[in-house]
Amino acid sequence: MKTTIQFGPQHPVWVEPLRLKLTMDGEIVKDCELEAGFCHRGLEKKFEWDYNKGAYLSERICGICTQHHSTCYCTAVEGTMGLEIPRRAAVIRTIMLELERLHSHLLAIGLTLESIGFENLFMLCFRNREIVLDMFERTTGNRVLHGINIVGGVIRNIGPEMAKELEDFCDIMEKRCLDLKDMILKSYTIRERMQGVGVMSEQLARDLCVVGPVARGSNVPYDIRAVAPYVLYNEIKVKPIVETSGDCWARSVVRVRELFQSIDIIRQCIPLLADAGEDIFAKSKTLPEKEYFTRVEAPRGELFYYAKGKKSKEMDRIKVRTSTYGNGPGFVPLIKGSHLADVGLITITFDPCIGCFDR
Amino acid sequence: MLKILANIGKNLISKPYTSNYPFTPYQHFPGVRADVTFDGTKCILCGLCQRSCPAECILIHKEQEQIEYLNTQCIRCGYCVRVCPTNAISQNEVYTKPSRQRLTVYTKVTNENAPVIKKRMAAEAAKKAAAEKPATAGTGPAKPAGEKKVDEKKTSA
Amino acid sequence: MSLIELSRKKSPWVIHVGTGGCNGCDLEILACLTPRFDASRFGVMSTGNPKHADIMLVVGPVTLKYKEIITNLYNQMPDPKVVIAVGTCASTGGIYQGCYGHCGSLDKVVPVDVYIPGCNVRPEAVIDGLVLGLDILNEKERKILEEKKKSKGAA
Amino acid sequence: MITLDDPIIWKIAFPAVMLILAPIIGGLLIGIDRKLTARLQNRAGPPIVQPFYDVLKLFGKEDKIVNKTYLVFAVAYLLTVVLSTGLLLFHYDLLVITFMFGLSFIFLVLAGYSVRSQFSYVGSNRELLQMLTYEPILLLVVFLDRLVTGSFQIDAIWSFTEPAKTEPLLYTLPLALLALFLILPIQLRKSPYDIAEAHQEIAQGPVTEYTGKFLGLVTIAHFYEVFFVLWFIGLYFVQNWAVRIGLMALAFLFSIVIDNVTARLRVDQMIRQVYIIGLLLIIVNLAYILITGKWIA
Repeated sequence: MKTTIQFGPQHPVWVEPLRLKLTMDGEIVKDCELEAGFCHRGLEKKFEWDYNKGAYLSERICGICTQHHSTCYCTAVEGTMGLEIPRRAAVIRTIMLELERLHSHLLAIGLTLESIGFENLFMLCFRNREIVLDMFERTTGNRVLHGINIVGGVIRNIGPEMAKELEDFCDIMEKRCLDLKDMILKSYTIRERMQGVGVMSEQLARDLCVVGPVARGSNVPYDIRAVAPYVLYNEIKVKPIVETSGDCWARSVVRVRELFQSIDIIRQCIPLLADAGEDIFAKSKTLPEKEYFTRVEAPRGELFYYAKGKKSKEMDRIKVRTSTYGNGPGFVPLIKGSHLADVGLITITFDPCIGCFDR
Repeated sequence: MLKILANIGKNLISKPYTSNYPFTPYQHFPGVRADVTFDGTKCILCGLCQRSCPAECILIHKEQEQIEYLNTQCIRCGYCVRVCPTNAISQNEVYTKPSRQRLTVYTKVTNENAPVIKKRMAAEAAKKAAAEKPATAGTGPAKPAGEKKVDEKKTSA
Repeated sequence: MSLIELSRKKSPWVIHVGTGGCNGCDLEILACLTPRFDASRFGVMSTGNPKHADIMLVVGPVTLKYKEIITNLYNQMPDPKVVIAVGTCASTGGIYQGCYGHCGSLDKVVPVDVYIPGCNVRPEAVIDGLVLGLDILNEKERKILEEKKKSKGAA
Repeated sequence: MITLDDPIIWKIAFPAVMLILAPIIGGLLIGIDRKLTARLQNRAGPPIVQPFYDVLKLFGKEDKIVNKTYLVFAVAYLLTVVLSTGLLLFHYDLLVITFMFGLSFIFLVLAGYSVRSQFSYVGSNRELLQMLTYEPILLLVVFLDRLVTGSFQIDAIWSFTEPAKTEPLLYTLPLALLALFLILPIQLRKSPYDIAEAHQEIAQGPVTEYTGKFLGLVTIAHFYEVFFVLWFIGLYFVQNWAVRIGLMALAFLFSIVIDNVTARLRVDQMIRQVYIIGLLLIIVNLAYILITGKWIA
């Protein structure tokens, strides 16, 4: 019996709209067609306004990698006017970036587990995530959309007390993540479901130019933090975490292992706060006029911003290439030939962020 | 598998992590960004916040000397707080409760140092002085006319 | 209050629709269902199925492509139903004012009963909004019954 | 004067009362299940009477009628489940009860096929596969019961071999009971074998299109199912009420804990696991009763 299943745009497994048109043969998917654009708001056009407001708009492209979007945008605009941000601001930005990677990866792992019906660990992931969100609320004043990055620096300082709290947070988080790692890696049913499912070979990964944990799960050591260091990653060396098997399991394990990497980077950043000067904001004397681009390693992979000024407060052009946009074509070949039960799992291990995807 | 078993055992014994929210009051950390309030005694009606707001949720009515703040449209970014030259805008720490209609908050500006108000008061004073000079009967019709003007603007807005 | 009205207040099943926001509010709705703010204390259950749902939580400005789907979902929900606009974007459009890709607020597409302001909304606000929506459920049912009576009387 | 020892009490009055109480007990059990699951996940969870609120609410909702066949199957599903529960309580033929219970699943599957929803189709397909998985095991277990007691009648469980000797089934068929525990998650629709109603994959499976009262009927049928499955397990120790209830509670707790420590498996994995482990258990048990000579032709 051949049937066509419309997977989405409103589907329980995704919180965001995306449509997969699946042609089925029994339980096996014969053909798959990806339809996006349900989230298209036209933000790149909207960016042609006051560059200060743009920082807030760039945050709202995607709520999960807020900090990465706004950092990338601010760095690009700062580049167009040749502005150097104070060191303290750079340290604070790096801490926030890594905190965000923690919360995003916990979310991705949790949703992956939920898509295979493991409610208990899903709840545990979200419980751990609440601790990160609390930390965000203390440091930035909001749980998800932080709004501390502006062109020229940040608006909230991390004082010595907060630094102490961050250290405590790192200890608690590491212990909790270790527990989580044990539970995930040693569970029989999770391995049964994920190993050997949705295998993306290294060649395919290179051909499709996938980025982020998806590429690293397929043995492509591509991490912008190591390849083209930005803010503080010149000093803090990052070694890309790579898994070789390329299946759903590998992609999830990369995320689990990156949790510890992020905690480690935060730990390295905290002492740097004490040495950095008190300035967190540098006022620019010029207006954006040149062209500039930046790349940032978002939780989902490479994030690219191109900015062009026209010697006025308004920007001429901002181009955004998000990580999910690079990964999007990747899941279509994997879904072909898989079970219907695995469709949700495969897409979720790509950690699709449709808000980024469609902009 | 054993680790998960141990974990669920621990969960069963320990108290639930759930906060008892509607029954216990809302608790927040200091410095949480919620909606903003305007201080009418400090505002000088310069309009910087209106121009800088990314969500276009602040409308300054200079003639009526009041600020219209669309609470439901505000994105709580805090940019207006930063640009305000007189610190008339402050950010609350308690979130706005949900409602069945969209919320709009009007704030009347009473700051006498605001240029617009200064101008008006000067004009009024001049008018008053002008009215008092020729005859005492002239003061009657002058004031209602001014008020009517404001009313017209309100209805049109 | 009859038993059915009581149970209607005690068991709201929600459908969560993300239309085109930044999914910050989506995350907070998920946070509502998970241990910290466990909304299942009030009987809230997330169904991905409009036919089983009482309350529709809509997140984000309604994009042009999604407009039709929202109306479809709304029509598929059995009465009494409540629509909650979660967050600034769904209520008014928020920061996306004037973008060409969306049709502004949710109330241009389907009637909205509760507005939850906030960008992004706090989970506490979502819980408050749900509690507010529960009263409306019974109100709406009474209205529907009255209309039915009227139409019967007229016939 | 009717005393407590009167057979009328135990043959007619008690089963009748239990049949009326069955949905209430089943609903409460599901409520306890939801509360306990929530606690295992470190959250507060809904009140225990939540399933009743849900059902009552569903009866106050509008019915969106897709087609009439679909509705007939919902009623048929409920009736067959009630009938099989009644037959079990009134000590009828075990084989008939098993098939009647299977029939209720068939009605659910037909309901899924009777609407034009892809999710219902897939859900029904999976429901059928699940039936194919657990039904042979269940039938073999019933067959083992027959081998030990000498008759398919439930009354024979009390007094098999000879009237004086009443040995619990548990002593002769421990592995068959384990096999029943293995298919318990399928019947109670719990992880790891809850594939037919995997809402992350196919919405609610066969019941996707039901609304209002008819979803309420399906839910009530599920209450009966829970009661039926646990009562069936209780047959393995009928001699002592305390042990019998303990056995049911054990099965119930087992299903909850397993639900919380496993992910959902795929259809092919489920069939492989259940067949291999279930058949192995049954064969070993069969060998045991054959060797010890505890069987009656």
